[in-house]
Amino acid sequence: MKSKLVSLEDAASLIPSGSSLTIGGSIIRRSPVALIRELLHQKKSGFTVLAYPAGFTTDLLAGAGAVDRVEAVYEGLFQFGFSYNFRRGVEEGRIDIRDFSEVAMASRFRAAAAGLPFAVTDALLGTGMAEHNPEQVREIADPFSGRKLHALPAAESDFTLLHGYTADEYGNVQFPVARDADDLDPVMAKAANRLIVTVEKIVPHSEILKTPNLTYIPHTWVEAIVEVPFGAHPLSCDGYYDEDELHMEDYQRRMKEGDFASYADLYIAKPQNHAEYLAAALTPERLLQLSVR
Amino acid sequence: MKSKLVSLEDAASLIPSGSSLTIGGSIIRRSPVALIRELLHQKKSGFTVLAYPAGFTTDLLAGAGAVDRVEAVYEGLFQFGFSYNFRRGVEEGRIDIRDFSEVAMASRFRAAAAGLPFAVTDALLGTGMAEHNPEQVREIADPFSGRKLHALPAAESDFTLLHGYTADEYGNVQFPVARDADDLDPVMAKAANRLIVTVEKIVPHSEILKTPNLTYIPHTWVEAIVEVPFGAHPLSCDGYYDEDELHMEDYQRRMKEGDFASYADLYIAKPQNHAEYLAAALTPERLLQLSVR
Amino acid sequence: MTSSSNYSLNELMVVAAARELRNGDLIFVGVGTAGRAFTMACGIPIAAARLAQETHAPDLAIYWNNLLSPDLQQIPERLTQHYLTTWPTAAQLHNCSDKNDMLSKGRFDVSFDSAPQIDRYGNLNITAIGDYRHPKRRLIGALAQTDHFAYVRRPLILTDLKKRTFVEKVDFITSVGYLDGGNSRAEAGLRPGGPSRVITDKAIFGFHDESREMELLTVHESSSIEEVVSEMGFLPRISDNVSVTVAPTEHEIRLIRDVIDPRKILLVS
Amino acid sequence: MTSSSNYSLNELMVVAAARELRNGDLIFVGVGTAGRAFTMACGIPIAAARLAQETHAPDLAIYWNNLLSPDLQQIPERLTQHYLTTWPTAAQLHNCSDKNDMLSKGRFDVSFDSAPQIDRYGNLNITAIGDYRHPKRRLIGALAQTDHFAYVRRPLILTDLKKRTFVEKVDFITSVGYLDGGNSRAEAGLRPGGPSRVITDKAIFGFHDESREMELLTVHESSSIEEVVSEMGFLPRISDNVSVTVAPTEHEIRLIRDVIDPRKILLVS
Repeated sequence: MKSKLVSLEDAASLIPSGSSLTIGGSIIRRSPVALIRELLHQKKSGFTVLAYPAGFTTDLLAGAGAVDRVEAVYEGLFQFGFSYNFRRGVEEGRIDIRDFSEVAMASRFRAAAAGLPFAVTDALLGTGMAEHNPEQVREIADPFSGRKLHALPAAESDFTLLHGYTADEYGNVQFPVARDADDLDPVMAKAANRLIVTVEKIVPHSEILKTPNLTYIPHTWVEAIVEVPFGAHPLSCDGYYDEDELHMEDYQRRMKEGDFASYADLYIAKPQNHAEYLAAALTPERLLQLSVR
Repeated sequence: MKSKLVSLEDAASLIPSGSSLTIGGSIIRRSPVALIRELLHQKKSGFTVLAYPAGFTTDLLAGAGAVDRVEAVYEGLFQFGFSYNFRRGVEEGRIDIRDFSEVAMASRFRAAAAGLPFAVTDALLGTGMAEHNPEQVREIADPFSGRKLHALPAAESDFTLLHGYTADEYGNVQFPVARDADDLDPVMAKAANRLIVTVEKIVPHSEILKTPNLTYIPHTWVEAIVEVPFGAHPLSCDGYYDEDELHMEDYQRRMKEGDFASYADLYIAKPQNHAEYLAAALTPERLLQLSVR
Repeated sequence: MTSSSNYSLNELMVVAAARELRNGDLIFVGVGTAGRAFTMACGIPIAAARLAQETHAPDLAIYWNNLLSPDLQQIPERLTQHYLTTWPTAAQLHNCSDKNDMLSKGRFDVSFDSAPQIDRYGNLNITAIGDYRHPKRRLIGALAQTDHFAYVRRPLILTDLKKRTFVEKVDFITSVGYLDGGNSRAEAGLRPGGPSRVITDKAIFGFHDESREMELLTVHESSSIEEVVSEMGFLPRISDNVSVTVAPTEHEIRLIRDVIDPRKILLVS
Repeated sequence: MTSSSNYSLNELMVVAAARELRNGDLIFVGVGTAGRAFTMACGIPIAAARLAQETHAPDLAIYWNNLLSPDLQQIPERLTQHYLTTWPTAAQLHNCSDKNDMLSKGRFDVSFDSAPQIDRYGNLNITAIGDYRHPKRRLIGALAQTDHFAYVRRPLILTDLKKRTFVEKVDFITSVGYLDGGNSRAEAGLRPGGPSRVITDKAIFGFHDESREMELLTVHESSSIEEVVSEMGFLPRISDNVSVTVAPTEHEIRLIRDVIDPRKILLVS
């Protein structure tokens, strides 16, 4: 096995502006936030985002004007309310949004995971999602019964970006036995063409060998692995730390007023690396408060 | 939650002759052998079997002349050689066999799990499986590219029969952290219309609550749950006991000679319950030898 | 069963919802955002499920946030991630694909849905107000609400009665109710189903068996047919025998206040 | 690199197979039944993969029995279930769906396949001899061998050379090689691919770039072109420069005997 360990900066450098990105996690949990911040720090833009429920990462990209198109099932920040940047982007015609239901979007990721060109579903019959997106929602007949369904294109993207728990340097990523599985990370990993995973901690390969059933992303699917402790902050990473409610509320106050600039200055432009971000966003005391290990 | 705990006899009584059965496990691992023996003890027959790799259970049914049709990816007994009863059944025209590749058959179970009428695959293009089974392998075009693929009917069956590790009385079935996952049991469980699960051990519900991530079959999918220690014997149950090589070699010696009758008499007809089967097939010393706990 | 004369509208909605639940039901509870939306999407449904378990439906189970059958006797004190991760539950589905399969395979009996736009035929819009491509107000998308109306046997709509919510025709169909009424749902290829009840803060509606129009069934004690109709953007059918919504019993109210939500985690606003 | 003058045919096949493997390859090893079939399906492939790791391909990994990257330095002493369950490995895929997805997504570089019937165009039959519906001999089915030839980049066929194995046309196409030759594979809708080499106990074959006929490339020291052709049910193309199969080096033989398979678990018969 080959070491795939790289720095956060080098991982972000792999991704050119204009790429399509599948972003994992869910709304305010376990998304690769540090990696998205680094993309913005490197002034990348023009992205297409594919997500299951999109959330904070998509809103950050929208705030920076770095996303042109979103395909997802939801955009919002759960208990913290609306995704203001995304919402403005759509209302002002800057973001091309393609809506899918959960069953429909998951089936698109599963088709990509299986190397199939399209998924079949009857979830979108009669909906506005089918009516307004003839490019991606096509009728298809069951050849056995003649019944009408829809074909949807597989959710293929250039890069898939996930945040995980632990991994070895080869890219074998494991979850803890107690975890929150309310996302599609394992399916997105399987569906990835180029997969970059940030994790809380790199552990020795010998640790991975002890519990191979907990490996949900095997090394052969991974192009780059990055150690980024608190890499999902201000979101939660289940089993590691809770969402940072104070940070999120501060974020929402600024975004509601359309003030992405002040936030970006503090947390994206000024910090030259992840350690500087953590110093800007957290005190040691606060970090310990959020930790649930 | 409702208790779904029943006896092996009552579980088998739910299944009428002529049913289609999805049988889990793989070849010589973790199949619901005790339940299949009980079906034969009750003189049920006329079954259609859907499996991933079929193995010992299908060969038992074939030996008793109780199976009319098999849809699977393989029929054999791994290191113990051919599936003689099944083979004779096909060669003598008594068993209608429908062959599928692993990708194709798994896609059929996944379609059934998703409540879709058919699966899409390009695995069977150009094969004899497509040529000889126009009933189940139909051409379908990708509406986006026009590319030719096949549609296969979802692997729907009347009953799904699985053997597992531990469960509570409600039917929440868990695997151990160290396990062999070389099968489709979780997908078959999801795809089930009526699901009967035998397990090595019934544990208190409070045990299940401790590690909910290990529940691979939740209670809402289950109709009946049965405690059958050594319920996969003479096959292995990973983490519990190894395959019984002596028993399997004796079985194969008899089957090679076409002598199902003597085996059935000893192990199916005479034993009036699972305890009597275990007494006929194992000594306490042998049981301890096979155990790997 | 003495009916209580002292109950909140939220409590009435919990009781009305609980009465729609049957023993053995598997219930899909959605994702709520903050405040009133949380109460509608999560608080009232979870309280109703628990109330039904305590009264007539002991074997009922819920799915919430990828937890299948979380122990409703141990509702966590907060709902941040860590409390969800460690909430005692029978199963943490392995990823959302399992939940989606359960939906499209038809394993759910009831779902709770709410929306900023609902029309005469029970179609919902949670996607966009105004023109979809140039919306006046972009909403949250679709989530599984589309899938609920496609696959769940008896979806329940829970929402406050407001003129801007109850509209003649939704701007965008996120969830297909009875589409254009009559047989149009089946003609569009959808499976049998569609919303069963609309439970609001003022009244409860069903859908007429043939025309599939929304139909006023009961009005809460604190309201009137006139008030109900004045809060709607379309005139619903009025059932021939509209009655007063059955009030919660004292036993139900005691269960809600003392057993189910003593810490006011569910019925927050 | 001194070539060894003392090696078994199995050892020669291991070395020939290892030379087809490249650094970084992911290799699918199939299921063997007992005896010679096990040696062909599992023993030689695993030994070849390990030999390649030890020589020129340190980053190569195998998939076997749902183990992804089992540690080939710790091959278990027996292959009963318990030894497979506890074989140290980087990943135990969560169920076979993961493996199937990896196949159809094209994540495998090499597979090892063997069959009782192989034809001129590299099509395999492991399903039935004679008429499919009334077979003279029912075989084992299909397994993933169909999928290997549909999706793996460089499938390798490993089998002993026998007249009844190498037939003009297989009775049943389990795995599509080059179908009827020329462009027929692509015309049937299959992805690019097809078997790359046929490694036997007497010779090694490739497939002609245009006609896609099986083509004799090298003959083992212990055999001859005449013997090879006499063991085949069809006349293969003979390459203009057929050479002697490169013999194992002493180093390779030492590795196989002392490091890779000292307990004779892999090369059993």
